[in-house]
Amino acid sequence: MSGTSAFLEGLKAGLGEFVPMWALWLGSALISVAIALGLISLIAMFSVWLERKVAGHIQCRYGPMYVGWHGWLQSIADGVKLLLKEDLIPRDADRVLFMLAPALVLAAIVGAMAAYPLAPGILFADIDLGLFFIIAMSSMTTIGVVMAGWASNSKWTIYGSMREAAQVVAYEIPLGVSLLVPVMVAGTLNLREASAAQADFFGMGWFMFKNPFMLPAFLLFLVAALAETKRAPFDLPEAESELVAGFMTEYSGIRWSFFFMEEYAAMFLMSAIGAVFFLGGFESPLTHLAGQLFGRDLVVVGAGPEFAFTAINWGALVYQLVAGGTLLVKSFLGIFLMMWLRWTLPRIRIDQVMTMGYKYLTPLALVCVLGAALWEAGWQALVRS
Amino acid sequence: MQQTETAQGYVKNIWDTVKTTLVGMKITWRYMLQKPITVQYPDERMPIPDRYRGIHYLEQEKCINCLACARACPIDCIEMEAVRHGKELEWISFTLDYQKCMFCELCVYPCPKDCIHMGTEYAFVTFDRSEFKHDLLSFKGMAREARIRMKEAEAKKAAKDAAKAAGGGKSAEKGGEG
Amino acid sequence: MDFRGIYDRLVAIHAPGLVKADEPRKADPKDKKDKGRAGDPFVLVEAQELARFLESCRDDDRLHFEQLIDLTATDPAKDAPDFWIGVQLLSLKFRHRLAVKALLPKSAPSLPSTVPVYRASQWHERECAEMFGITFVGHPDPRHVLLPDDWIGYPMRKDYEFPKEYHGISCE
Amino acid sequence: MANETRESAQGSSRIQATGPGEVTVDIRTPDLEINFGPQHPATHGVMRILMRADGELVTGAQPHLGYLHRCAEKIGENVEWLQYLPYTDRYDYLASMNNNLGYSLAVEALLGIEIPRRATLIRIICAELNRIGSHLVAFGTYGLDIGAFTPFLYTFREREWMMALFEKICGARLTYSYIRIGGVFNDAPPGWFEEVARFCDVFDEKWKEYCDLLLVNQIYVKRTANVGVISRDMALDFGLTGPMVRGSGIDWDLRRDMPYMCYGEIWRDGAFKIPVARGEMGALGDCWDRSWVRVMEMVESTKIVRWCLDHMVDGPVIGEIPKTLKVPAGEAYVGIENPRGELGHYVVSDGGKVSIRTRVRGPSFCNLAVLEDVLPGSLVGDAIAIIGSTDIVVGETDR
Repeated sequence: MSGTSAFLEGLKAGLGEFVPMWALWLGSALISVAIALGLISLIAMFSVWLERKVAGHIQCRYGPMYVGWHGWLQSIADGVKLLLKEDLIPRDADRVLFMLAPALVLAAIVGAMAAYPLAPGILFADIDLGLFFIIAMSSMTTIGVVMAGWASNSKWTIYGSMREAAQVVAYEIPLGVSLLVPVMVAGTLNLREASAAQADFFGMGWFMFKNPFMLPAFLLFLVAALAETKRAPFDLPEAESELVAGFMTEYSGIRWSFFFMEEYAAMFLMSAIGAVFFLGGFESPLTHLAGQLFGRDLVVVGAGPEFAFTAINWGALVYQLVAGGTLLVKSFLGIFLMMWLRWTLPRIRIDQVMTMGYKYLTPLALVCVLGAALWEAGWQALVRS
Repeated sequence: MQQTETAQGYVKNIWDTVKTTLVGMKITWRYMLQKPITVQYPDERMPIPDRYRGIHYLEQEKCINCLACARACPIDCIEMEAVRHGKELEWISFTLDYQKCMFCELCVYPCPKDCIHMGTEYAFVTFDRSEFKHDLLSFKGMAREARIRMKEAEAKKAAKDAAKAAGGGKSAEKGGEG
Repeated sequence: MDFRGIYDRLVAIHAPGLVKADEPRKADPKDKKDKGRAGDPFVLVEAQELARFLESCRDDDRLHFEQLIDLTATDPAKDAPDFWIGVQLLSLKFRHRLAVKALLPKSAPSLPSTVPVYRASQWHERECAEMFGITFVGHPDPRHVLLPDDWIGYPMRKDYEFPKEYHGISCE
Repeated sequence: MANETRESAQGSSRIQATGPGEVTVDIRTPDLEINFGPQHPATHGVMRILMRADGELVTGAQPHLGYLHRCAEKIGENVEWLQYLPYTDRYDYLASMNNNLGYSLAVEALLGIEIPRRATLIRIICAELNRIGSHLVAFGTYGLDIGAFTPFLYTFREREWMMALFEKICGARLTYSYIRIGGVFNDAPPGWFEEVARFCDVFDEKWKEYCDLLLVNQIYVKRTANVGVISRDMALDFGLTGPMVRGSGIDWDLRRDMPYMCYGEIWRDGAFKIPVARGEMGALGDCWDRSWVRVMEMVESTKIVRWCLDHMVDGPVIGEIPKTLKVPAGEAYVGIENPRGELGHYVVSDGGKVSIRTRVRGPSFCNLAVLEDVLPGSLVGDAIAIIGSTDIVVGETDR
C-alpha cells in the first residue's frame, strides 16, 4: 500500500463520516501538485544559481555576487523580473499552441515529479511503475517543445524542435536500455523499493557495486540523460550559437521561464533516477546509522479497523530526513556533474548526435544488458549451488 | 562518432572521447577551485595606468589658445574661444564633443605648451546628449592672476608711458590719458 | 625576381596590353616643376586588355602569379580624365609582387571582368563597380557588395555629392 | 557551383520514370531560406548570410555585407596623413596595432624615411602581442561557435593581460593608435619589457591548456575535421591569405617571404617557424587545420617577442617627422601579415597634405568571399563552424 493511501485511510478513519473520500483524494492531489510545483520552482531556482556559480568559478569569475550572500537570492530576483516582463506573442504565431506549449511542458514535468520519492515514507505517489512513469512523463515534454517550435512560426524554432524530436526519439532507447541493467538487478521499477534493495552492506550495497556491467551502464545512462534533458554537449535544440535559442527563440518572460524550469526539473529527475538506480538512492552509511538509531517506519500501522495508524514514530522523522537529504544530495551531485560537463565540452553536431545514439549508445547498452543478465544468472547459479 | 569503418576505429573513437573529456574536466575542475581573477566592478576597480587615455583635462593657465589641438583632431571635435587682452586671455569656452571624440591622443602631441592631457576618468555617463559636449575650462573669463598680471602690465605700461612723457616732455596729454 | 626582371619577362612574352613600366625616380634638379615620384614601381597596361594581361601573368611559368591580392580603382582628381585601375599580383612560388595599373577613361568606364582569371577579384570588382561606377563586363554576380542595393551615386568618385538624407534619415 | 550542389542535393528526391507506364514524380520540397544574421550570435558582428537549406543541409549561401560600412577609404581622402591613423584602428579592431603598422609602413614607403631601431623593435613586439590577442579571440570565439563556452573565457583572460600591457604603453585597450608614421608614439614605460617577458612565460603554459581543453577534444575534432575543406587551388584562386592559406597547406608568410621591418633578421636567426597545416585530423584545409595554425602562430609570436626583447636597443622611438606631414607624390602598396592575412594599404599621394587614395585591402573581406563556395553541402551546424573558422572581423570586411 502506498504511503498516500495509507495516510488517506488513516485520515478517513480519523475524520470519520464528515468528509467524503473523493474530497480527500482531490484535496490531497491538489496539495501534492502545489508541493510538486513549489519543489520544482525551488529546484530550478537553486539549480540556476548553482549553474551560474559553477560556470562562473570554472571560468575564473565569480558569477552572481550581489543579491544575498554570494548571490543566492539572484534566482528569486530573476524570477520576479521574469514575472514582470512583457508577455510577447509574435504576430504570426499560433496563439493557442504558443500559449499551450510552455504549460504542457511544465505540466508534464510536474506529473513526472509525482513519482519522485521525497523520503522513503513521504511520497506523492508510490507508483509501482515509477521509473517507467517518470521516463514517459518527461518525454511528454518533447511534445510541448515541438509545439513551441511550430507555434512560434520562426525558422530557428522549427529547427530547434525538429532536432529535439529527432534527438529524444534516438536517446529514449539507450536511456531505457541502460536503465534495464539496474532494474534487472533490483527486480522492480518502483523507486522506493529499488532504493530499499540497496540497503545492505551498511547502506553501501549500491547497484553500482553489485555488477561489473553497472559502471558502463551508468556512463551510458549519463550520456543518454544529458541528451534527454537537452544539456550540453547535446543542447542542439537550443544551440545558442547556431539557432539563436532554438525552440525558445520567440519566448520571453514567464513563458520562457517555464521552459527553463522544465529543463532543470528534468535534470533533477534524471539525476534522481540515476541516484536511485545506480548510486544507492536513499541509502548511505549515514542513512543506515539513522535507521538503526531511530527506526525506519514513520507510520506504525496499527491493527484495529478504527484506527488505521496508531502512532507516529517521530524519531523516524530524523531517518526520513536523512534519507531524503541523501537522495537530494546525490541528485544535485548528478546535476553538478551535468553542469561540469556542460562547461567543459563543445557541442556535437546533429548527425553525430544521431550516430552516437544509434551506433554507439544503443548497441553498447544492449551489450551491457546482456552481460549483466548473464552475470546475474551466473551469480544466482553460484549462490544456489 | 561518424563514419567508422573498422572495429578498431570504433573502439578508438569511444576511448578518445572519454579520454579527452576527462582531460578537459580535469582542467575545468582545477580552475573551479582557484580564486577567480575578475573583480567586482563598481566596488573594486582595476588600477589605471598613468598613460590612460580618458576624459581630457586642460591646464588652462598654460593654454595660449593656439588651436593646434583643434587642427590636429581628425574629427574636429575641439572648439575653443577666447578673447585676447594683450598677452592675457579671457576664456569663453573650450569644448570637446565626446560624442565624436575617439580618444586617439592626437590632440595632445602638437600642443606647444603641453597643456592638454588625457586624464584617467573613463565613465562619462549622462542622460542627455548635449552634456557630452564637455567644457574643459575650470573657470570662465580671466584668472585672478591673469587679471592682476594684466593690471600690472597696464600699470607698467602707463608708468612707462608716463615716464616717457615726463622724460620727453613732448605730449602732456598722452601721459594724462594713461 | 625584381621589378626589372619581371618587366623584361613581360616584354619577352609579349604580354597583351603592356604599355610601359613606371618606376620611382628622384626629382630632376634642373626641372623645378618635376617633383619626382616616390613609392613602388608598376607596369601600365591597357584597361581593355587587363584580363588577358593578368592571364598571361598567371600562366607564365617564370612569373607564376598565382594570387591576385588586390584590385581597386582610384579617382585621382575631380577633373582627371581617367580612373586608375590598380591590381596587385603576388607569386608565392617566386616571392615577388607586381603592381599593375590601367587607365580607364571616365567617359566610358567599362572593361572586361577579370573574374575568369582570378576568382579573388570577384568581390573587389563588385566594390569598384558600386564605388566608382565602373562596369566589369562579364562579371558573374554584379550586385552591390557593401552599399545598399538602392544607393544612388558612386561615393568614391571625387565629384561625389554627399546625400542630404537616406530614406528619411538625415545625414547631416 | 552553388546551383550545381543544389541540383545534386535535390536530384535524389526526384523519382524518375524508367519505363512505359511509369510517371516522373517530383517529391522535392521547397528549400528553406534562412536569414542568418545580421543579428545572430555566430556572425561575429553584423553580417548577414542568406542561406538556403534543405532541412539541415545547406544548399546555398550568399553573404551580404555592408552593415558596418564606415567609409574608411573615403575618410582617408579627406583627412591628413597623420589624422587617418585613428581610423586604421577601427577596421580590424582586434588587431589595431597591426593596422597602424600597415598604414604607417605604407606612408613611410612613400616618405622613404628611416625608422629608429628601438621603434622597430617595439613595433614588432606590439604587432606580435596583438597577433596573440587576436588569435586568442579567434580561437576562443571559435570554441564558442562550436558550443564550448569556457575556453572562450580562458582565452579572454590572457587577452585581458595583453590589453593591460597595451594600456600601459599607449593608454588604450582596443583602438591603440600607437604605431605612427615615423615610429611609435612614446617609449615603453619602465618595467614594461619585463612584464611582456612574464606574459610570454605564462602564455607558454596556457596555450597547452587550450590544446588539451579544446583543440584535441574529440568532439571538437569531430566537429571541425573534414569540415569546410578549402583546397590548395581554391585558396590560391580566391586570394586567401594568412592562416586561411596556411591552413590549406601552403607555406606562405609575408613575415618570412617578403620581410618588412626586421622580420628577415629574426627569421635568419631561426627565432620562429611558420606553422603550416598538415591535415592531421582529416582532409588538408579543413576547419581544424585553420584553428591549429592559429594556436601555433600564437606560440611562434611569443618567440618573436622574446627575440625582440633580447635584442632591444636604446635610442629614440620616433624619427624626425614634421608636424604637418607632406608626402611626396607617388603611390605605394605595402602588405603586411595581419593576424587574418595580408593587410594591404595602397596609398597614392600627389605631394599634398591629404592622400588622394587610401585603399585598404582587408584580409577578412577576401577570406569571406570563399564562403559562397564552401558553405553549400554542409550542415547548418557546420556552416557555423566554417564561418567561425574564416575568422572574419566585420569591421574589416565592411571598412
